Amino acid sequence: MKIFEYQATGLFKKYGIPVTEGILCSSAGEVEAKIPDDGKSRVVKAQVYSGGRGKAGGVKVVTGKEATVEAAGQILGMKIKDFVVEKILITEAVTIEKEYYVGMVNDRNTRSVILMVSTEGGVDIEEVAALSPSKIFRTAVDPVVGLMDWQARSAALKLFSEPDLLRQASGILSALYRLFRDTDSTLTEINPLVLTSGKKIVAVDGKMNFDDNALYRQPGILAMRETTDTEALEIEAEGKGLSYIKLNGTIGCIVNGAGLAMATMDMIKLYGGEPANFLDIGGSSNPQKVIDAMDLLIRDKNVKTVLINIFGGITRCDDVALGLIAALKKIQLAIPVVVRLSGTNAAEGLQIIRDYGLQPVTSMREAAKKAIELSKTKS
Amino acid sequence: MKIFEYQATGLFKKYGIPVTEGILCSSAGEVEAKIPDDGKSRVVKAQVYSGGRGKAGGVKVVTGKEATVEAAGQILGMKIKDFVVEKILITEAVTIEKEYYVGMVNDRNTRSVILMVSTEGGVDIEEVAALSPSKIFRTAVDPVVGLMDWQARSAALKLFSEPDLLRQASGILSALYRLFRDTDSTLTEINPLVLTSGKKIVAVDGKMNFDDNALYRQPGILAMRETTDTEALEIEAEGKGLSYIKLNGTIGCIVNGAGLAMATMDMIKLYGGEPANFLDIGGSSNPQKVIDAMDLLIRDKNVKTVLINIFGGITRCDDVALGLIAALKKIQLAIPVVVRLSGTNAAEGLQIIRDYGLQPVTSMREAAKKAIELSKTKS
Amino acid sequence: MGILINKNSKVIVQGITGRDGAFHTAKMKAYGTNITGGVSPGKAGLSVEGVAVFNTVRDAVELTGADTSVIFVPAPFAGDAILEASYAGVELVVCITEGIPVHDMMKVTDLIKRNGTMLIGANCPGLITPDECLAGIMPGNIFKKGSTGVISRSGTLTYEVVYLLSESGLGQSTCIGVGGDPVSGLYFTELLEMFENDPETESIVLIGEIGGDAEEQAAQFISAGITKPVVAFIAGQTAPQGKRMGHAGAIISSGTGTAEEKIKAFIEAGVPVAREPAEIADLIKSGSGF
Amino acid sequence: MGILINKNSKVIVQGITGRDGAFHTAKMKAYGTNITGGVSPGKAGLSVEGVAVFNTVRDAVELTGADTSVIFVPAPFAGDAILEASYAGVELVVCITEGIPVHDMMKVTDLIKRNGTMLIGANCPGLITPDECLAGIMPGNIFKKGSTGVISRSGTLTYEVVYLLSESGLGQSTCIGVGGDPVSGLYFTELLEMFENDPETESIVLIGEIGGDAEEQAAQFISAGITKPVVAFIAGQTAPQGKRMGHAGAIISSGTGTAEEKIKAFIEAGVPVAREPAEIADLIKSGSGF
Repeated sequence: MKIFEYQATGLFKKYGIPVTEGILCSSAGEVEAKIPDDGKSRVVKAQVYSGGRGKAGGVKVVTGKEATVEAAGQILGMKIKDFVVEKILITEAVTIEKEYYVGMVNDRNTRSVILMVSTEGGVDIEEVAALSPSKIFRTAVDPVVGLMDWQARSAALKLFSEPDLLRQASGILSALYRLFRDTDSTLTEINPLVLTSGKKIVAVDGKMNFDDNALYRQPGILAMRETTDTEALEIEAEGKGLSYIKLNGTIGCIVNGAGLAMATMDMIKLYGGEPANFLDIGGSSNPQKVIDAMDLLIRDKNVKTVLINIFGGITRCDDVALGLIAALKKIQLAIPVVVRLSGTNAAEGLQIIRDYGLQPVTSMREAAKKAIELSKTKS
Repeated sequence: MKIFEYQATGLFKKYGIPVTEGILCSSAGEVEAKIPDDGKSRVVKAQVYSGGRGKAGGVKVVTGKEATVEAAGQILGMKIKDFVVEKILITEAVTIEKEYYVGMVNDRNTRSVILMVSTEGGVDIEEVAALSPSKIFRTAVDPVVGLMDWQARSAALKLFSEPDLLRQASGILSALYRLFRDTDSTLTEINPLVLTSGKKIVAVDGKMNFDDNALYRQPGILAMRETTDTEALEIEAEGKGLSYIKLNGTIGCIVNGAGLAMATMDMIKLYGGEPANFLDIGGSSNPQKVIDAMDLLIRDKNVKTVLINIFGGITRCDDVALGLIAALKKIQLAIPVVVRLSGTNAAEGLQIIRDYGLQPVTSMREAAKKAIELSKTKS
Repeated sequence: MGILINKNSKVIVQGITGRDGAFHTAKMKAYGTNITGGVSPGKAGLSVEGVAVFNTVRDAVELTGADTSVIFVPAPFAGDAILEASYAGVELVVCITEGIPVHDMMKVTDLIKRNGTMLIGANCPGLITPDECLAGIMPGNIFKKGSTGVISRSGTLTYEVVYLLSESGLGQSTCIGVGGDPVSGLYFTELLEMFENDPETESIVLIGEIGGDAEEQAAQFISAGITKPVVAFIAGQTAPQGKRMGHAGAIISSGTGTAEEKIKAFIEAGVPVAREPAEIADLIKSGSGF
Repeated sequence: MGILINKNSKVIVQGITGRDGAFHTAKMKAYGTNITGGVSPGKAGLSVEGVAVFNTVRDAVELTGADTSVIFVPAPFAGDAILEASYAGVELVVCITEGIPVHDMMKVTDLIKRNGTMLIGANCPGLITPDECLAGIMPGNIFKKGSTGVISRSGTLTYEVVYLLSESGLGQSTCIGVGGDPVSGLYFTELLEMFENDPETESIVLIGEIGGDAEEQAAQFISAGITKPVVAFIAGQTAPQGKRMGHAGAIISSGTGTAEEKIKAFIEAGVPVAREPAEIADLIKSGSGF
């Protein structure tokens, strides 16, 4: 799960990390009402999940109320990488002496949290990582011990050398780690962390992702969830025990198992088709799951064919076939369905499908080819 | 630092551990005003730091308001092992099915927290430990990892076997550990932990000690400090950089270093005297410390002689001698002083003392013998 | 023989009184696995599918000599269940549970390492040494004794692959689902090494997917020291960036963890990569000189 | 030679820019200790008492080859300072700081064990191998090179004892103040063993006090395996129960940790116990056949 900048910096503030104070607005009228006419310089920032908003024109530094309202009007409604800007954060403008990068992620290989700091702040950190990796200082945090003070200090020393700045930066890193750990974060970034002309260190932007598996114990984080339309669909699916991700192709897929679902999509692509989605219905033969899955698929008007790919393991193919037919009876599909069954009791399952009047197939390859053919015939 | 039962159970409650609800009173009038006339059974309990209050008559189970007020009157003002009862806690009486013991301490040998549970609750646990140690189940908690859930459950299984009680008890143990850790406790006990006839597990008494070294980061605990007169003196001394403990003898001691101070007391005892106190002035030659120390000592009217025992290490004896004389000049003592100086620059120091008109000695043994002699002459 | 488990393995089930625990206990027993006990706190003395229940893993280990545990405990408690097994001296822990927070797994994998415990999973189908021992939820009937070792990040995709292998006459020495989470127990390199040292294994199938760089590491490891033929398959070539594809670990972050990178790494390491599951058997047969 | 430190020891001072750190750096240097650097974050480049200051222990170790660190950092930060030294590869850490919370020390002693770091203290006067190296705050002038090893929980009482030993002609191989806290680094048994194995040490003085049962353990350990003569002294025979006698660790809890118990344990182990400091030298001379 992701949150917006204004939510991330709100959490920073709660953990004692200095941030630039901001006002959240979702319309030009709101800006008009909330921003005082004091001639001050402010930064107007689009609240979107994707990076690169600066390049896309989603950040403007302005002086005075009039210019603020104008910039707000330009940014609100703007489209940045598929996201429409619905909210803007208007913050005080600080005089920046230097910009830094600070981030934390869970690392698969070391199975620990990696703390990263860099003097190359305010720019795309992935570019820095690719072009000059030595400019990013990395340190692994023992997951049981946590970030020790000397580690925070050692990292801070990569950015600052003056004792007072060192104290400020060490404090920010320790607080950021506590926040990262307490909220089950998977990615937390301050970019840029700024040294102001007043020798204060301030977080000017913030990004946080969280572990979906831990949301059950993070009610405060879950309450921050704001979803785009696409995500709303994924969350709806999740609520029904389905794992669904919409894509742009024409062949809708219903598969049991995530790896098999990916392999099915790949197979469609391999033989010249385009999958319309990823959809894993899990390991049950419950007809309701197939009904729910179909219901999700057909909302996507691009879908021309449905490919159901089931490998019977513990769940036997005959049971799955009965569930499928119950589902197909309930939903009257206007588009063709290709059913592939394999594995435990496949023969019995295939017979049930045939008796229902469909022509099932037994291999993934055959299923993919048939679905592609049908999707082309129909379009 | 110690706290009273009502404070400990207050902390238990804050950590979600079920306790018997109680009302704190410090006069019979307060009891009269606070206890409803509902004919219910209640327990009136003296709030004292020492154990064995039950045997001393400091706990009474009563029914009805009149009996409660009467019991309160009997217990308030009672003396239990040197402590005068100034407060009582009046709690609801619960129907006890069985009593248990639960405790945590920091263990020097394993350098970890030891969790102890026993089915022998409600009695003196030290007696259980001495007579039937196998009845106490002990488990060491890794100080970095903390109490793992399976450890809490394994300990709870030593007391309960039914799933619901197991869940209650595991939860209490986990919460108690968090409390122990969060408050820098050195001893936390629930004795007894009670299984009520309603199958609820409740803490009916509580005891907590805290690490004096950690009070700087435990403002909430420090705010609970309520001191007896003796302790007030010790705390006053602490504030002046002195470590002072009053005893009942006649020879007041002023020593630099805790081990040497104990050895000085032992030496006095060895040669037939009785030390009036433990007093460590630490390693400085600052005359103010000696003045403060003298000031504390002479408040104790039993003191007949003062023995000053200084071993000069880094602090040279001549510096110490100058400090001593500055102090002696400032306080006009009515009782004799024996000064012993040894170690670095002892000769110079002794000369300074002699020039002032005192007859210093160079060995501890000599000092002790002389102080004993003087204390006897005077009395 | 195979690796990790065999006919001498003594297996207990943590969470045996739960629905999944009881169901798969029956399946494992039916397959021939020596299930020596189950664990469910406060339920000692019960019997589930003919298996005695104990209150703690320690009791189960002490009284039955178990060396392997399969965990079916709900996600909020599963990390602790792994720790309980590890501290009770279980040598191999197989955690089926899906949805354990990654912060829990970082701590758990660190702690059990100190005890020398091996972990498979979490969020995995377990493992099987055909005709000897099944420790997990795999459908036993699709497996066939043989000499191909299988390591996979997936569940049903593994069954698909194994089914096709068995159909092609390629039996399996041991088949391990390492799980779909970002932080897991034993992974490609450790298991490749075990298969390399296993006399019964003659070839290895490695089924990877998008997310992380374990496949890249495996490719390097293979070219550095694995002499037995390895065939790889990678799922997720059509997966979009930044989306979690069912498995918590199957996500392309900031353009890394793509199927392309992984395939490239294998090709460069001289490991043939199947374009679809059905090709795997052919590639093994050609590579190992069948 | 002696144990733990000698003329080859390379010592750094953590907290060197503080009042105590600077003062004792001068004293140690004057004694002849090879102080190779000091640590104070953000003060790199400074020089204190002629010693170069570094930002981190790692820098100091890498650039000066230091193997020993003496810590003068305030109590709230001292635990972390020990960890910093340990993770930077310092072999012997001597923590002078008084007042570190016991919960911190439990964690610290556990963590540094994993790195193989030895710790003396906290809340201790440090240690000295006379005429070779002083790592701590002991007054160097009262020590004399010789063959008696001294281990003590106390500060000035140790000086008193050492002064009397030196006066009696009994020099010291190494003298260690293990500190007055309940949870500390190296303690009696470990140090007794080191002295047993040190060819330069011919007899050992052990100065205990009330609180805990380290003396009882030491007594057992001596009777089981220490062949060199040991003389003990225990402070606190007149200490009341339940009161912390200056040192955080010097407290009789629930009637255990008394001087009587400890004296009894030594007597039973055949270790003579001096009634007062002045007796120690006599007991050594009689026991070791001087």
